[in-house]
Amino acid sequence: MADVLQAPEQAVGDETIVNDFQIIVATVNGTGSQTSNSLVIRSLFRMGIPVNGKNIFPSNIKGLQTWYTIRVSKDGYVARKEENQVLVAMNKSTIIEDIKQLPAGGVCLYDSGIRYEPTRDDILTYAMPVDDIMDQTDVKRSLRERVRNMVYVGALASLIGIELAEIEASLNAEFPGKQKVVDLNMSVIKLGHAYAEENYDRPSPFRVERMDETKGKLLMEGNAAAALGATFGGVQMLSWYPITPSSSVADNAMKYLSKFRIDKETGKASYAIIQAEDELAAIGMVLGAGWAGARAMTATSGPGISLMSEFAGMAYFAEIPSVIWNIQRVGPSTGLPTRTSQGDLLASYMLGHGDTQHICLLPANLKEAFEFGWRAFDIAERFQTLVFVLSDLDLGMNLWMTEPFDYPDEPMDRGKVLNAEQLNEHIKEYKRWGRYHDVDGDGIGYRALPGTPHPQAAYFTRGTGHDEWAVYSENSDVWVENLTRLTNKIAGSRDKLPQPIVETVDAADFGVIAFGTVDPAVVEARDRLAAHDKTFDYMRVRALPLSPAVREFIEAHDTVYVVENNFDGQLAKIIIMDYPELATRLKSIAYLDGLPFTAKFIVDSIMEHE
Amino acid sequence: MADVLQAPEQAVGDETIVNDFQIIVATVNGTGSQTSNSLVIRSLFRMGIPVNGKNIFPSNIKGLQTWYTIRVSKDGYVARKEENQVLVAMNKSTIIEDIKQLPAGGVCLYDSGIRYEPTRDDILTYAMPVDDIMDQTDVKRSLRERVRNMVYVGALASLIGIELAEIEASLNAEFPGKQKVVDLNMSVIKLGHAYAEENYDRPSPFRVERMDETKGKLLMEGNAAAALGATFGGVQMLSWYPITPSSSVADNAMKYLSKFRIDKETGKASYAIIQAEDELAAIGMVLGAGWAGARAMTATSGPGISLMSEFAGMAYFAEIPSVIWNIQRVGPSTGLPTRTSQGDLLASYMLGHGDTQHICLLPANLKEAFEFGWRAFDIAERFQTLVFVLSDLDLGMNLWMTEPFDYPDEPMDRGKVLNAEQLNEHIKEYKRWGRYHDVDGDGIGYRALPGTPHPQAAYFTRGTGHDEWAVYSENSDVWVENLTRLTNKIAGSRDKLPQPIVETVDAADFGVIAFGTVDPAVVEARDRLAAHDKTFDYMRVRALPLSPAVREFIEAHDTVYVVENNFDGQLAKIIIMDYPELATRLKSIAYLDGLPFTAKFIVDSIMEHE
Amino acid sequence: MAKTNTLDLTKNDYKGRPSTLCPGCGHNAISNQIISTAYDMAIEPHRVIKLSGIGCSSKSPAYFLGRSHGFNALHGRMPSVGTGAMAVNRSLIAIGVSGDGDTGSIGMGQFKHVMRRNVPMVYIIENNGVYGLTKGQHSATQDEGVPQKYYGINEYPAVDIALEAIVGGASFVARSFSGSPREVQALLSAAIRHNGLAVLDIISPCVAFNDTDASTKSYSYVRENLDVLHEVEFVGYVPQAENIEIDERTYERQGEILVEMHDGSRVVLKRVDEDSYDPTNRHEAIRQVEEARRSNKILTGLLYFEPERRTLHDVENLIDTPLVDLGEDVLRPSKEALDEIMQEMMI
Amino acid sequence: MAKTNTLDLTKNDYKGRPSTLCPGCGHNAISNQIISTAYDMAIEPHRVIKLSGIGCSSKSPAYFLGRSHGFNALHGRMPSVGTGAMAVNRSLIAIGVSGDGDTGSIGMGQFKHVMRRNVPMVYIIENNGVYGLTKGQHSATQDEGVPQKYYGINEYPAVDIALEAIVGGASFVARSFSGSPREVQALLSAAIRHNGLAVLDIISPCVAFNDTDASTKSYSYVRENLDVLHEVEFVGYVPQAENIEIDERTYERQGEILVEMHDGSRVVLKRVDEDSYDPTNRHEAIRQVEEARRSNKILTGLLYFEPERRTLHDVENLIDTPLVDLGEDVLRPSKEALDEIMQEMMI
Ligand SMILES: Cc1ncc(C[n+]2csc(CCOP(=O)(O)OP(=O)(O)O)c2C)c(N)n1
Ligand SMILES: Cc1ncc(C[n+]2csc(CCOP(=O)(O)OP(=O)(O)O)c2C)c(N)n1
Ligand code: SF4
Ligand code: SF4
Ligand SMILES: [Mg+2]
Ligand SMILES: [Mg+2]
Repeated sequence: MADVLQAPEQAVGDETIVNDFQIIVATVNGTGSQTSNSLVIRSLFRMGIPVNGKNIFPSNIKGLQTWYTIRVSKDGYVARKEENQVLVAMNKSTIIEDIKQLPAGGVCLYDSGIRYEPTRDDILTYAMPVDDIMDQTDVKRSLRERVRNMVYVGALASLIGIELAEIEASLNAEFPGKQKVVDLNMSVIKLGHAYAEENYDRPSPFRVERMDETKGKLLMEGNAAAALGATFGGVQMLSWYPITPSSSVADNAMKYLSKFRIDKETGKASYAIIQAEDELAAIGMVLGAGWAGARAMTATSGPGISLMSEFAGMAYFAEIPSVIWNIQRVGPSTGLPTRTSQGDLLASYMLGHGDTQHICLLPANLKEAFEFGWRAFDIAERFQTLVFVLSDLDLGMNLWMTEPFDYPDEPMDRGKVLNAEQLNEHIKEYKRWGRYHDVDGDGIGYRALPGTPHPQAAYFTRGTGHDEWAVYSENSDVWVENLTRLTNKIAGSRDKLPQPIVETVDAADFGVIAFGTVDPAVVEARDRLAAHDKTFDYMRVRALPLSPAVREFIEAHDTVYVVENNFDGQLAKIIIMDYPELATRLKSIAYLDGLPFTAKFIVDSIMEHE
Repeated sequence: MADVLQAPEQAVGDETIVNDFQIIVATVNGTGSQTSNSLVIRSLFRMGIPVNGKNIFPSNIKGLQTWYTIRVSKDGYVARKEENQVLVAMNKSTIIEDIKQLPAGGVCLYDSGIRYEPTRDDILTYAMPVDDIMDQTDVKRSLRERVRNMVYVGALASLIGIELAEIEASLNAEFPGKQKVVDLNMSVIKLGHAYAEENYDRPSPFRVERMDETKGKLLMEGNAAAALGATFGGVQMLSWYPITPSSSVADNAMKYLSKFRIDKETGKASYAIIQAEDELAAIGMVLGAGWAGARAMTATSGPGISLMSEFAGMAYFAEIPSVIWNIQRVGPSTGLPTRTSQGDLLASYMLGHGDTQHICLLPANLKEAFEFGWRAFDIAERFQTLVFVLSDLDLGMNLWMTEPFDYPDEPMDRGKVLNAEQLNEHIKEYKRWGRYHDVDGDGIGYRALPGTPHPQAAYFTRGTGHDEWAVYSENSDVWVENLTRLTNKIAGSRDKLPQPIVETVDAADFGVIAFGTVDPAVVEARDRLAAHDKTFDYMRVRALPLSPAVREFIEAHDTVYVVENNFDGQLAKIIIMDYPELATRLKSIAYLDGLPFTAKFIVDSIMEHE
Repeated sequence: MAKTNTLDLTKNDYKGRPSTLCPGCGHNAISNQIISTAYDMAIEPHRVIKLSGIGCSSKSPAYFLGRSHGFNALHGRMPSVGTGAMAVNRSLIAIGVSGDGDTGSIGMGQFKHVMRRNVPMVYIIENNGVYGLTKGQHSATQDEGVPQKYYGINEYPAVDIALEAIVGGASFVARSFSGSPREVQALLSAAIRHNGLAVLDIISPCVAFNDTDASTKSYSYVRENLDVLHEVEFVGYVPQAENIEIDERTYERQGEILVEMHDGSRVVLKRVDEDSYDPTNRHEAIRQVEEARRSNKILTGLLYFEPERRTLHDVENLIDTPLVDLGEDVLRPSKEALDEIMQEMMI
Repeated sequence: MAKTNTLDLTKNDYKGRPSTLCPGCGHNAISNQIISTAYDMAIEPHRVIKLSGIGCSSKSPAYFLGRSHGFNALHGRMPSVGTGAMAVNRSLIAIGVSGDGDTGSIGMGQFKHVMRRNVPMVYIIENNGVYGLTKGQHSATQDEGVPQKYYGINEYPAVDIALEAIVGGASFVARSFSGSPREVQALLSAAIRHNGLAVLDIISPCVAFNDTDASTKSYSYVRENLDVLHEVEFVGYVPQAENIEIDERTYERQGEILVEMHDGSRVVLKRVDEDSYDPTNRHEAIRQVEEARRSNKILTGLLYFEPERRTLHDVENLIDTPLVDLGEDVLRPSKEALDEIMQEMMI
C-alpha cells in the first residue's frame, strides 16, 4: 500500500486506477436509493472484488440528503476512506458541496436534471439526464420515483465497468421469484447503461476488473449476524423497543427464528419476541425471563441504555443472566441517531448507580457479531450476570464481507443450574443450598429455577442486601462479603471471555490497542505506516473486564496508542483505571464525528507523535 | 489524642473517662426512640459538650432493630467510632449480639423486662425494669409505647451525669408550646432517673461534665441545611419523588419556603414544590423549569439517579441549568436504602450514555450543605449545565453540630441571560445572536428565555445535534466543534468551583485526599497518626471536575492516600483518569459497609502501608 | 397433627417469613388471605412465582408462600418482570403484589401495558392511598380532600385503579377490602384460575400513615362505605357435577350469575339487592365504578370479566411446552441449518 | 402586501422551518392548522412555547411558529418538561405535540399524570397508529387486526387516547382528524383558551407506513368512518356582544351548545343530528367514545369539558406574577431571616 501513501489519494492524468477507489452516491432518502446502492455493492462483490458499503443517512424518513460510500479495494481494505474518487450526484440540495469535496482528477456522474452545471475543470463530469431517460420507459408514473435511481446504477456500471450480468444476478437475489420487479429495474438499468455507452466518450480513470477475492464469502449486515448468532445461541425471549440503529436486530431475529424455531407439527413458536412499551419494560422482561431460566436478550441504543440503568444494576446485584446488545450511535442525549460511535463503552461497563460492573463483549466484524451472538448467553449464564455486546451502527447496519460463520464449537453452557435431583445431591454434599453460597470458590452460586419441584428450591430474588442464603440482610459484614464475592466473580471472567487478538511484528516501534469497528482502519494504517518505516504490534481487545494479556502487552511496549471512536478516550480510561502503573505508556487517539474511522486519521495522529 | 491510640478504646478499672466515649442505643423502630435519642444529644449539646449522633435504622416502618450511636468527645471529634462504651439495650431481638460487642469495662444499661440476663462479668450492667417503672405512671395505655423509651433517657442521665434541667429544656425546644407533652415525657424521664439514682450503686466509669464547647453552635441535619441553602439560593421550583434518604430535603424545603416565600398580602407562594409521579418526571420538570429560566432542583438517591440518566445527558448536551441533590445510600440496585455511602460518585459524574460529564459539588459538613445549597444554582446558571450535589445519608439524616451559616456573600449569579434590550445590543455587537454561539471564548453562550418579547429571541432546544445557532445539524464538523466547546466549558469550571481545602504540616510523610463525610474520620486519624509520628498533608476535594490544585498537591507528595466510602475507589479512579502520569503515587483506601467511616479504619489502613 | 390439604401440605407450608410490616397493616391481612387461598386450593407451591415492586406492599411476598420463588423487583416494574417470566414458563402461576404508589405513580405505564398483553397473572394492588415505606406521602390513589400529616391536603383527582384497568383492557377486574377475607379469598381463587391478567384492587389501610378519620382509606371509612356488588363464591372444578350444556361463560341461574373459569371452576355471584350484576358488560362496569367513585363508595366484587381475550401466549403463538423446558436440540438449530443460510447468502 | 392580523404579523411570521416530514404526512397538515390558528387568534409568538417528545410528530414543532421557543425533549417525556416550564411561567401558552408512540407507549405514565395535575397546556397527539420515525412498528393505538408490512397483524387492544384522557381526569378532551382543518382549528382555538390541560387526539395518517387499505388510520378509512359529534365553531371573546347573564359555563341555545371559555371566548357546538351533545357529561362522553371504539368509528368533536377543575397553578397556590419574573429581592430571603433561623436553632 506504499503507493497510496506516497501519491496523494487522487487519480492523476491518464493513469487508470483499477479496483482501488471509493465511490460516493449522494441521493435523497426514501427514494429507493438503498436498493440501487446495494445492487452496486453486490455486483462488485460478485465480480470477486473486495468491497464495503457505508450508508450515511439522516434521521428522517424521506426527502433528506443521504450518502452512500462504496469502497473498492483490491487489497481487501474495508475501512472508510476520507476521500471519494467517484461521485454519483443525485441530490440537488447537496450537489454543490458534494462536487467541492471531489479531489482533482475525480469523477462526477450527475443527474443533469438538477439545474446545476459543474464548473470544476480538474474533474471529469458525466451528465445523466435521468428524467429524460425515464421518459423513454413505459414505467407507470406511480412507480417512477422508486426506480429512477436505477439509472445511475446502469450509467455507473458502464462508466467503471460493472458487468450487467452480475447486476441482473444481484437483482434476482434481492427479489427472488419476483421476475416482474427484476425486469422493471433491469430495464431502467439498461437504459442508463446504454445512455452512458453512447454518450460518455472520455473513459473513467477509475475502473473495476474482475478478481477472485470474494469466493466463499458473503455480504451481510452486523445486526443480521447478531440476530443469527442469537438464534444459534438458542434465544428464548427477546424483548425490544424500536430505536435506530438497533431495530434491525429484532427484525432479523424475527426472520431467523420464524425460520428455525417454529414447530413443524403445530406451527407454534418456541421463542417469544415481544415489542415492549419502552426500554424499561424491555429490560424488565429480559430479567424476568432470565430469572425464570431462559436465554433472554434485548437490543437497544444510547437512550435505551440510559433508561435501562436501574435494571442493569439489579441484574448485576441479583445476578440474573441477561444480554443487552447496544448498537451504539452518537451521544450524548439523542445525539446523532443515524451516525456511528463507540461512545457508550464507559456508560455500559459501569451502568447503574453504586459500584457496578458489567461484562462487555466487543465484536469487530461479522464473524464476531455472530459468535458473540451465541456466546453472550453462555457467558451470561455461566457468570450469572448481565452481558453487554457493544456493536455500533457501522457494524450493525452496513454491508460487510465475511467468511461463512463457524457453527458453535461448544454445546450450550447453561451455567450452574440445579434440578430437583441435583439439588438433593447438593444439599447432601454441602448441608444446605444457598442461591449465593459460593461452594466452588469462583464467586458463582447455584441457581434453582422457578418451577423446580423441590421444597427447598425456592428463594427470594431482590435488589436489596442479602446473604448467601438469599435472605434479606442489612448487616455490614454481609454486604462487604457479598460485594467482594461479586467483584471477584466478575474479575474471574477476565481470562474466560473472548481474549484479545494480538498481531506482532519483529521489533515493533510501538503498540496499538483498539476494539470493535476501528479495526479495519487500524489494519490499513499498519500497512500505510510500514511505508514510513514505522511498525507496530496490534492488540484488539474483545471484552471487558480486560484480559490479563492487556497488561503484558502494554508492559512490552514503551508507547501504546489506544485508538477508539469516541470523544473521551474511554477504553484508554478503562485501561488506566485497571493498570494505573502503566498509565504513562498510553497515548489516546480518540475521535468521534459520527463517521467510521479512517486509516488516514490514525496514521496522521500517530505520525504527529512519532 | 495520643492516649486513645496507646490505650485500647476501653474503660479500664476504676478510672473515670469524662466526655470521651460513645453510647449506642439499641431499640426497635417505630417506638419513639428517635425522640429519646435526640433528647439525649440535645441535652449533651446544651451542656456544652461536643456531640454527634448517628442513626442506624432499618428499611422498615416499625418493629425492627435500630441503633443510635451518640459520640461524646471533649476534643470535638464527630466521626463514628467503631467501639461503643455505653450500651442502652432496649431490643430483645438484638440484645445478645449487642452485649457481645461491648468492650471489657463497658457499661450496659438494659431493659430488664427483656428475659435475658447479661452474663459477662467484664462489663458493668444496670437493669431498668421499664414496664415496672411505667406501671408507676398514670400514662394511658395507648400512649405508653410512645413514651416508654423516656425511661432510658432518665436512667442514662443519672448514670452518666446528664443534667435533668437540660433535658427539660431540650424537650421544650422539641415540643414548643406543648406543655402537656413535655410534662408527660418529663414525668417518665424523672421516674427513670429516680430509679437509677436509687438502685445503681456502682458509678459508671463514663461520665459527662459540662464544658463550653458548643456555644454559638447549633444542631441540624444535612438535608435541612441543604433545603435552607436552596431557600437562600432562591429556588423557584422543586420537583421530587420520595426516596430514602433524600425525602427530607423536600420536606424541609416545604418548611422553609412556606416560611419565607409566601406573599404576605395574597398568601400565595413564590415557589412550586411538586411531588412527581417518578424520578423521570421529577428531572423532566426540573429541566422544563430550568429552561424557562427558573432555579429548579430535585433531590433523590441511587435508584432515582439511575432513572434520571437520560435527562441528565440531555441537560449536559442541551445546556440546561439544573440541580440534583443526590443523598447517597448504599448501592448497587436497591441496596441498603437506609445506610450511607459515597458510591455514586462515578455514576453521577458521568451520568448518561455517550461522552458526558457533570459538575459535582461535594459537601462535607452542614455549612457546605447550606452553601452548596445556594451556590449550586449560581454554578448551574453560570455554566448552563446540570450540577450534582453529592451528599449522603450520614450528612443528610444525622444531627451535626455547626457554626451558624454565613449569609451568601455574593448576589445571585443568574449567568448569561439576555432580555429583549440586551439581545438587541448583542445583535448589534456580534451581528447575530446564537444560543450556542461562543462569543466570550469560555464555551458558554447566551440564553434568551421563553417569553422574551423579541422577534429573534426564540430558539429550539433539543437533544439532537445542533450548531451554534441552535439549528439541527448532522454535520460531522459541527458535532466535533460543539462537543469540543462543551468539553472546554466544563473544563473551564475547574478553578471556578469550590476549591479543595488543604491543610499542611511541616515535612509531612505523605498526603491524604478525601471528600464529603469521610472528613471527620480523616481529621481524627490525623491526630491519632501523629502519635505514631506520622504526619500528613490533607486535601479535601470539594468539586468535580477536579481543581488544578489536585495535581499540584499530588506532585508535592510521593504517596497520596485517597480515602473514600465506596467499594471501587471511585475518586481515586477519577484522579487517575485526569492525571494518569501521577497514578503511581496514589493508594486507594476505599471501604463501604453502610456505616460512616472511622478514624481507626483509616489509621489501620495507612499503617499497613507505612 | 396439623390439618393438610389434598397435597398433604399443612397451612404452615404456605406461610412465609414473619412479617416485618406494622401490626394491623392491611397488607398483612392480604398475605394471610393469600396463604389461606393457596392452601384451600391446594396449589403446588413450587408452581407459584411471587412478584412485586418496591414498597411495604411489595415486601409482603416474603411473608407468604415461602416455598415459592419470589422476585422483589424495582419500583413500578413488577409487570415487565412478570411478563418476561410468564412468557418463558407458561406452567407457572404468577402472583404479583404491588402498591398504589408502585402501580399508580411510577408504574402506571407498565400497569397499562401488562393489561393490554393479557399476561396470565394475578395483579394485586394493595391500595392504601399513601406511600407507606417512604413515610406517608400522598399516592396517586389518594382521594381529593384527604389530608396528610406532613403533606397537607391532596388536591389532585385520584387514580381509580379499577377504572383504569377496565378501560385499559384488563380481562378480569375486581375490587375488595383487606378486611373482607371471604371476598378477597373468593376473588383471589377466581383470579388464579383466570386465564389472563386479573387485577385485584384491594383497599388495604396503612395504620401508620393513612388510618385517620379524614382518610377515605381508613378502616373505619372503608367499613362504613363498602358497597358490595354481590356475594362472591368460588367453586373449584367438580367434574360431572353439572350436566347442563352451556356455551356461555357467564349465565344467570336463579338470580345468581355464574362465571365459568377457564378450567371449569366457577365463580358464583349472588345478588345482594334487586338486580343482579353482569360483570361481562364493560359499559355497565364503567358506569358502576364511576358512580361509586363520585359518591365516594368502595364498590367491591367482580367488576369486570372478559373470558375470551387472547393471552400473551396466544398472541405469541407459543408452543404448549414451557420455553424453559426446551433442550439444546430444539433451541439451537443444526449445523446444516447454518450452512444452508450461509450458502444461500453466498450466491 | 401580505395580509396581517391584529398584531400586524403576517402568516409567514407564524411559520417555521421547511418540513422534513414526508409529503402527505398528516402531521404537516396539523402544523399548518396550528399556524393558521395562531395567526387567526393573533397570538403573540413570543408567548408560546412548543414542546414535544421524540418521533416524526415530535419533530413538527420545528415547522411551525418559528418565533416561539421550542423544546424537543425526550421520548415520552414532553409532559414533565411542559409541567416544569408552566409551573414557573404561567404567562406562557404551551403547545405540546406528541405521537401515539410517544404518548401511548413510553409516555403513558407522564400522559396520565400531567392530566391529573391539569397543567394549562395544549396536548396534541398526532395519532397514526405506528412509530413513523423508526419505520412502521405498531404503536399502542394501532387497532386490533391491522397488519404492518414487517410486523404482522396487531393483536393487542388499542389504547384509546381520548378514553384514557377522560378517565384520567383531563379537563378538556377532543378528537379530530388532520384532514378536517376547520374542526382542528376550532378545537385548537378552544384548547388554547382553556385554562387547564386540553388533550387533542388528532388522527394523522402516516403515508409511509400506515396508509394501506387494511389500516383504520389511513386517509381513506378515516374519511369514510368519521362520526362527527357536532360542528365546532370558535368565537373569540367579544365584550358586550352578549348581555344575558349566565352562571353556567355550558348552556344550550337554539339547539346549540355553547361553551364559555375561561377568558370569555366561546365554543359553539352545532348539532349534526337529532340530539345535541353535552360535553360536560363525563359519563355520556365515556359512553360515546366507547361506542365509537366498538364500531370502529372515528368520533370527532369536543368530547369532554370540565370548566371548573383547579389547575396546577391553583393547587400550588402560586402568585400571579410568573415565578421567572421575580427578582433576588423576592427570591432570596434577607440576612436577618437567616440569622433568625440560626438563632432559633441555637437555643
Ligand atoms: C426508583 C425508586 N424511587 C423511589 C423509591 C422509594 N420508594 C420506596 S417504596 C415507595 C413508595 C411505595 O408506595 P406504595 O407502592 O403505595 O407501597 P406501600 O408502602 O404504601 O405499601 C417509594 C417511593 C424506590 N425504591 N425506587
Ligand atoms: C428512549 C428512546 N427510545 C426509543 C427511541 C426511538 N424512537 C424515536 S421516534 C420513536 C417512535 C415515535 O413514534 P410516534 O410517537 O408514534 O411518532 P411518529 O413518528 O409516528 O409521528 C421511537 C421509538 C428514542 N428516540 N428514545
Ligand atoms: S407503614 Fe403503612 S403500609 Fe407500611 S407496613 Fe406500616 S401500616 Fe403497612
Ligand atoms: S414516516 Fe409517517 S409519520 Fe413520519 S413523516 Fe413520513 S408519513 Fe409522517
Ligand atoms: Mg401505598
Ligand atoms: Mg405515531
